[in-house]
Amino acid sequence: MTLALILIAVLMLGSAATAMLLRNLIHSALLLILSWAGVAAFYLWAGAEFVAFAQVLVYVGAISMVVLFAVLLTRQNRIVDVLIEPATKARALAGLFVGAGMAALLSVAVCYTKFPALADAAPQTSVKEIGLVLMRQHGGALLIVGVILTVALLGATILAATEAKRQPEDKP
Amino acid sequence: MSAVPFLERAPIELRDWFVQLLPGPLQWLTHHLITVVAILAVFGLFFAFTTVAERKLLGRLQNRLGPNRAGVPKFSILPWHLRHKLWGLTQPFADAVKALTKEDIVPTAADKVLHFLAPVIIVGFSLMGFAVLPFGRLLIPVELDAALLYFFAAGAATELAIFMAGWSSHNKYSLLAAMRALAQLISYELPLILSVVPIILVTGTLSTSAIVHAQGFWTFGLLPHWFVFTPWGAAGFVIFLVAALAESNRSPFDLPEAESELIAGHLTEYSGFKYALFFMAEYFGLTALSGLGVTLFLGGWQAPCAFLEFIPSYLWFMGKLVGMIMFFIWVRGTLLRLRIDQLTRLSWKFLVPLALLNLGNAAFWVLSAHWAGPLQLVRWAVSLAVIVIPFVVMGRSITTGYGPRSYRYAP
Amino acid sequence: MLGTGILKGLLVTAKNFTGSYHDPKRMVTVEYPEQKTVLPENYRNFPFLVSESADDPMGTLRCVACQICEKECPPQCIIIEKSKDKKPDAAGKQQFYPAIFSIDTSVCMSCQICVEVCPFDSIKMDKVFEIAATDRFQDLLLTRDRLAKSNSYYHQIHPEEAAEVDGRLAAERKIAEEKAKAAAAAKAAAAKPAASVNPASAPAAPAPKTPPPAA
Amino acid sequence: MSCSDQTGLDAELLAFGRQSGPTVRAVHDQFHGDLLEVSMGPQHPSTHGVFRMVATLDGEQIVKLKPVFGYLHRNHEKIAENTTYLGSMPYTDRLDYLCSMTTNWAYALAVEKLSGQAVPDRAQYLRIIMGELTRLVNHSCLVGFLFNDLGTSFTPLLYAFREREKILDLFESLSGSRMMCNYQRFGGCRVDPSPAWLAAARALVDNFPRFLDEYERMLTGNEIMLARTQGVGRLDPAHAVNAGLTGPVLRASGVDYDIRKVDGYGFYPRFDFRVPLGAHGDTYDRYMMRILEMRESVKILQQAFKDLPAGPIMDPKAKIRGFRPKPGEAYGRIEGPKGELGFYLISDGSPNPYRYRVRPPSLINLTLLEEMCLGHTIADSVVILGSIDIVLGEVDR
Repeated sequence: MTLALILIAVLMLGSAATAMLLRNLIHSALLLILSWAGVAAFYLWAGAEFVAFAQVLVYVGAISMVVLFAVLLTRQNRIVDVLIEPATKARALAGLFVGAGMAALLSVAVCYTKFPALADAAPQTSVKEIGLVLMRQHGGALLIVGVILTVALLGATILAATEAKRQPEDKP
Repeated sequence: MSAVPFLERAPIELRDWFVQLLPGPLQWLTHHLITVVAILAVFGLFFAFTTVAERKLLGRLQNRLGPNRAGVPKFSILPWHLRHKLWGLTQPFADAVKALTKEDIVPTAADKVLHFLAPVIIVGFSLMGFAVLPFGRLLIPVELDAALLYFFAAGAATELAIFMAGWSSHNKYSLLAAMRALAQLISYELPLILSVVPIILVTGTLSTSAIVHAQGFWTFGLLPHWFVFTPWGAAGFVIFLVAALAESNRSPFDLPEAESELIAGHLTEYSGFKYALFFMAEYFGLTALSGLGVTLFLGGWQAPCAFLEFIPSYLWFMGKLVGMIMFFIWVRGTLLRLRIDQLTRLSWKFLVPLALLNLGNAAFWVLSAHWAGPLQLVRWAVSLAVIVIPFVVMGRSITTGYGPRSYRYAP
Repeated sequence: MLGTGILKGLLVTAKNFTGSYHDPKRMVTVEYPEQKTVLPENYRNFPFLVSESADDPMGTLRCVACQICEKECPPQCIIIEKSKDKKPDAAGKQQFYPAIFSIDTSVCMSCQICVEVCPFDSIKMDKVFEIAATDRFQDLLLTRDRLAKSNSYYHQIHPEEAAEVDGRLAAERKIAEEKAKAAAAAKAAAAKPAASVNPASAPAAPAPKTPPPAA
Repeated sequence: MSCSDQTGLDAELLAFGRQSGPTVRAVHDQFHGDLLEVSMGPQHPSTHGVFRMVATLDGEQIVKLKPVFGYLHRNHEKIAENTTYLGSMPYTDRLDYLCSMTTNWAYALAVEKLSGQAVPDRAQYLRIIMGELTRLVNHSCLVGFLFNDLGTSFTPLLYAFREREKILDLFESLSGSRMMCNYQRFGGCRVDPSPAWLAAARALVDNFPRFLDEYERMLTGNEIMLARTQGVGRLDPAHAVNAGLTGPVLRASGVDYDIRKVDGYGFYPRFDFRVPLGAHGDTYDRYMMRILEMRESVKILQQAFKDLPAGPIMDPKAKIRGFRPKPGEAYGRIEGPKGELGFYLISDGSPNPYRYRVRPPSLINLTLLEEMCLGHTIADSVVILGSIDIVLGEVDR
């Protein structure tokens, strides 16, 4: 089974890396989506079906659309991509320094957290239990997330509506 | 296992007999491989004959015969007269050969990688939807606890593929069509999922086979307990049908490939086998969605009456599936196409509020389950009112300004 | 109520669907190669030349190459060349005949104006519509031998019209004969007094020349 | 639309807005970016023949629309100057190839006015019968094509064609050809219909309303149809009159102008029929005009069959060949299914007309296409074009 684990990890990291390096924005956005699918594969491998399907539904289904629309609408129809200034020595040093700092922070976090001992089998939880736990212990958090989403939705519609008002098209 | 009639057990026993023939490690693999091959074969043929059924049914709707000319190749063993009169049943194979042999043109300015990847993704994901549908009492490919969530997750990537097709064709029409397709799919994902939530609320589980079992009983042996016969179930079924039509880009909502405006929408730059793949994906998506509709609302493989139980369950499932596909074809033969802004307005201003109301209605239905005798009538009445009144009121508000007109004549 | 219009529409198509199985009015397809629709009597496609006898269509053409149809044809698709010598026609009169008479069917729009203007009823409209050709120039330019068809064929495709045309032609021929007999009798009467003056010098009288029928 | 930089673009947009043609809303907004120019046609599945619309789109909405036609120009009027009067008659079938009988009638009317030719009663009645049958053919065709543009998969079109084919079979058994009838002559008609033909025609006309009822039940109340056509392509009566529009498109805007009532040509004053008028002038009204006009035509046909007089169908003095009208000019016009179809002839005494001019209703109804389509989406522009009912043979001549 560890072979499958390594394969998924390689797929995920590979697609994330190439997403960073490619010049074509659309290609890199799609590779980013591929890496999200990798995360979902991890959940499945770990036996958490509910979370894996939620991840695919939310990320590959919806957020990928948001990313692609963002890439499409903000580009000023320039065929050529964003211009990057020549790499001077000072910029390279600064980049190296920030990279090293981030790497140190992450490795510290990974090393010092105490992972619980490997349980003999993946915990078999049914969807009903997840639902009950969500509603009982984390009911508050769920409601807050709901409120945030509705506010975001209303904001988007008001933005779009005002734009339509300024340009009244045909009435039925 | 033996209590179940023979026909019911036949496919399972065949598979088990074949699996235990093989050595140990291979058994798990062949077990699932057989299921996958069975699904591909059955629904591959089902797709082939749906295309013929669609053309023949549309033909009959339009007072003409459908295709009946595709004969059998000369060297076949069929006697002469049979070869001629085949009612067009070999039409799909003729179409398949045509699709395979047609040249596959890729425009030079197109984005080759995405152009090739789009059909692959769309067929892959629309096929994955079949994994959780319970075809028969014992015939369920994968027993998943979160089956419904899996189904909608599998359906989510079709938007991605349509966008890739539209964007990579590097053609004005495809771009417009890709935008339209996305707007349509996203705005109809919500009513589709919201129309399914009351079922989960009532049955308390996401697994499709449990839902079908919940619809298993009959009052006086005649009236089945399918969810479509409850007020909130009927409303949910109507919303589900409308949303399924929109999700699979069919008739009143086939905007992306609106011939009269955008030639073939995001499929303009596809030809040959890739076009056939898109075509196949659309039908697989349609079959999967109507399979889900049958499972949730029409009692999956349950027989309509108690004494009809002897007929194997998978035949009931297939019958209902064919019935629903015939309904979709019938709607395609009749209705006009909606404009993109009307389409989205219908979804956000009409279907989503109704679906939310239906959710409340299902909650009321569950809470009032224990009411005694005459109160049951009150329960039905209230449940119906909660759906019908807003439907009429909102229906009137959405059609303000439209209506039949009377005409005067010159003096 | 929203949706009633759509339901009514669905009912109409359903009625058409069920009707297509039993109601002939709702199943209009004719499977062409096997079942053929019968063409109405007045149907017209490209013209053809009427000839008196079936066994020698080329020899007994009714057409006298008066070239009226060539002048009147709107797209000018008829090509006629008058013959040098003459040939007796049905009534025994010496008439020209068309040495070359060809119709370019790629230009002809089958408007049957040539039939209307032809004083001799020698060109009529055919009913053959399955005329596929491989070569655009030779095959579509119908020469005289492919155009000539017998009067019996004409009766076969346009029965009423042919009967009416034959009736009219027979009547005309009868009038022509009476006029010819009257003229012959008048000439004979005029010739008798001359004959009594010089019976010996009159050579054997040639066959009486009948005046040409009224144009 | 070259990609100039931001400020250049605004200037260009404003200049663009002030160009000639109806006022274009000055579309100037940071959010809009470039306008997308889409050319629909001439090979486009729904432009009724070789017709091209160059639409400039802002997102889905049309900002500017330029119709381009002329792809089917066959030089009809110049050819007519070199052919005899009778020779041009078969060419008039090819003008509006959906209604050849009415075009023949208009041409025959003009020549009769030029040469003062009389027409016997039976021929006048036959002309009215053929004219109204052609109106049924044309309107049922149009309604079928309109629904095809609206997006149904051919069902209403095939129902309409089922009825149209019955009428075309009648034309074929009478004049010899389904669409290229070449039936009228100067001074009467060419073929006298047999009693069997008249009985068949009467039976067809009597159950034609059943088809209309089926159509109305299926589509007129359809909510999607109402939503797609009501309020779309609104045409203001004053503009329509100024642009010289005629026919159902004009009457849909409420202007009462039907040449059958205005001129009273042929024997129309003897028939009692009504002229329907619309109130909103949008695509739905234009569709209903055709349906109501079909019902009126059925009434006219029933009256015509009832009192069809006996007698000759051709004026005895009419000459087939060597027809030389005296020098002068004449303009004969009729109420064709698409509008006022007129023929203007100048004769100089020779067998060929000196000048031969056709007033094509399709072309003139097309001039206001841009004004109707402004502000609507592409899907609407196709429907509006369909509701105007143009036939490219008549537009390009």
